[in-house]
Amino acid sequence: SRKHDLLLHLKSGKNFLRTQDPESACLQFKNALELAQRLNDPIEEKKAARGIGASLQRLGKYKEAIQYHSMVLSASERVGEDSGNTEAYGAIADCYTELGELDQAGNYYDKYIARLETD
Amino acid sequence: SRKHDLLLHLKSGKNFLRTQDPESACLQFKNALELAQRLNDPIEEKKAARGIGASLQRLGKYKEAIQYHSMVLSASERVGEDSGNTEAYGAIADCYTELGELDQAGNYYDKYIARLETD
Amino acid sequence: LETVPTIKKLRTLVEGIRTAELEKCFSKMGDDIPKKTRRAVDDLSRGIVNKILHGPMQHLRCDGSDKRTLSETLENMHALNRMFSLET
Amino acid sequence: LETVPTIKKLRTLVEGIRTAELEKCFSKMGDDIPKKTRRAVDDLSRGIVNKILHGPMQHLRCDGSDKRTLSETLENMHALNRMFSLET
Repeated sequence: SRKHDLLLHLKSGKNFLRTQDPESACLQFKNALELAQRLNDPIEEKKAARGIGASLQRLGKYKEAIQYHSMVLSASERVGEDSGNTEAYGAIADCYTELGELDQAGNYYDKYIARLETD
Repeated sequence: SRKHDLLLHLKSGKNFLRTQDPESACLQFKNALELAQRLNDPIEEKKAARGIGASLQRLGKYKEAIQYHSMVLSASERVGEDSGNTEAYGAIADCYTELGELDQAGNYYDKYIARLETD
Repeated sequence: LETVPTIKKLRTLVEGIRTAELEKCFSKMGDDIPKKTRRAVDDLSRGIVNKILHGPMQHLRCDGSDKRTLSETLENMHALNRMFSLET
Repeated sequence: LETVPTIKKLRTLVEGIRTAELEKCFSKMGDDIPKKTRRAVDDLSRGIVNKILHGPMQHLRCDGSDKRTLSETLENMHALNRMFSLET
């Protein structure tokens, strides 16, 4: 099934990240994202978007990474379920730090920090 | 079986600790300790001794607590298996801190800290 | 703003510890880990790490409006840099 | 030696976080948790906490033989007291 394929792409994306192959990881996560969007599955969509963001960060593509991490936030808003947001705020802030945009980084770290005590 | 009874005493000791009843906890752990020693089971003996130590600490009996936490260390030495030692060093140091014997506390914290990076 | 890179470095360091321990845990638990278990364990690791980081992270941010807070924030940063060997 | 009580307070605080998160995790995992799983999860929580604490704890201890180290150790202590609200 498509859902099964989706989960396989996510899993193999994670494995590629673990074995330091962010380019292959990114491809797998992009496949997963496409399937998740077609299946209208926001939970898996967030995981795919986060995976793409993480892969792009490893590749030094911080601006693109921010866009994908932001997809997690917008998916959360859309469905009213905020899992993954803490991680997304932190990752976006990390990217802005790398880009030298420390003001923006600070803003996102503040959102990240505000969520650290919640579950 | 005795082993079964032993595990029940340990479990109920933990529950009493969790519900802030260290006196009942201490009794249960003491029963467990006796059985563990009779069964010659050093792993469970350590758990029982640690439980008694923790209960006594809650009761403010720090000198006695040190004796039981030290039983963990001697059981480890006896069987050549050092699980629980990090926790025991830390707990003994905590007790010495409460007793105002900061030199001794420092010595045990040093042993505790030296083990924090191992598994 | 000087403290922003420290936040990033501390996050990276602690995330490395978290994922390393998580992998060790999953490998001990064998192959057939129920999804619910995997999720609960992942949440556990995040919960511990986030709750420990909350205080230090908060004390690396300040609005910079009064002087005492700024100098304290910088002291916190220097202490964290030392304690976690964050300067590379 | 002035830093010894800080070590105890920090240990206590972090142990409280660890056990609270651990109980949440076990309650999510249901009743029949295999012993191996329980053990692995407990090890995970200790592993994370101990590895995070290692640096700060080490920097709260010094032999006191040279002055710079002592003053740095005290600064570390003050920063930890602030960041984890350890003064009661």
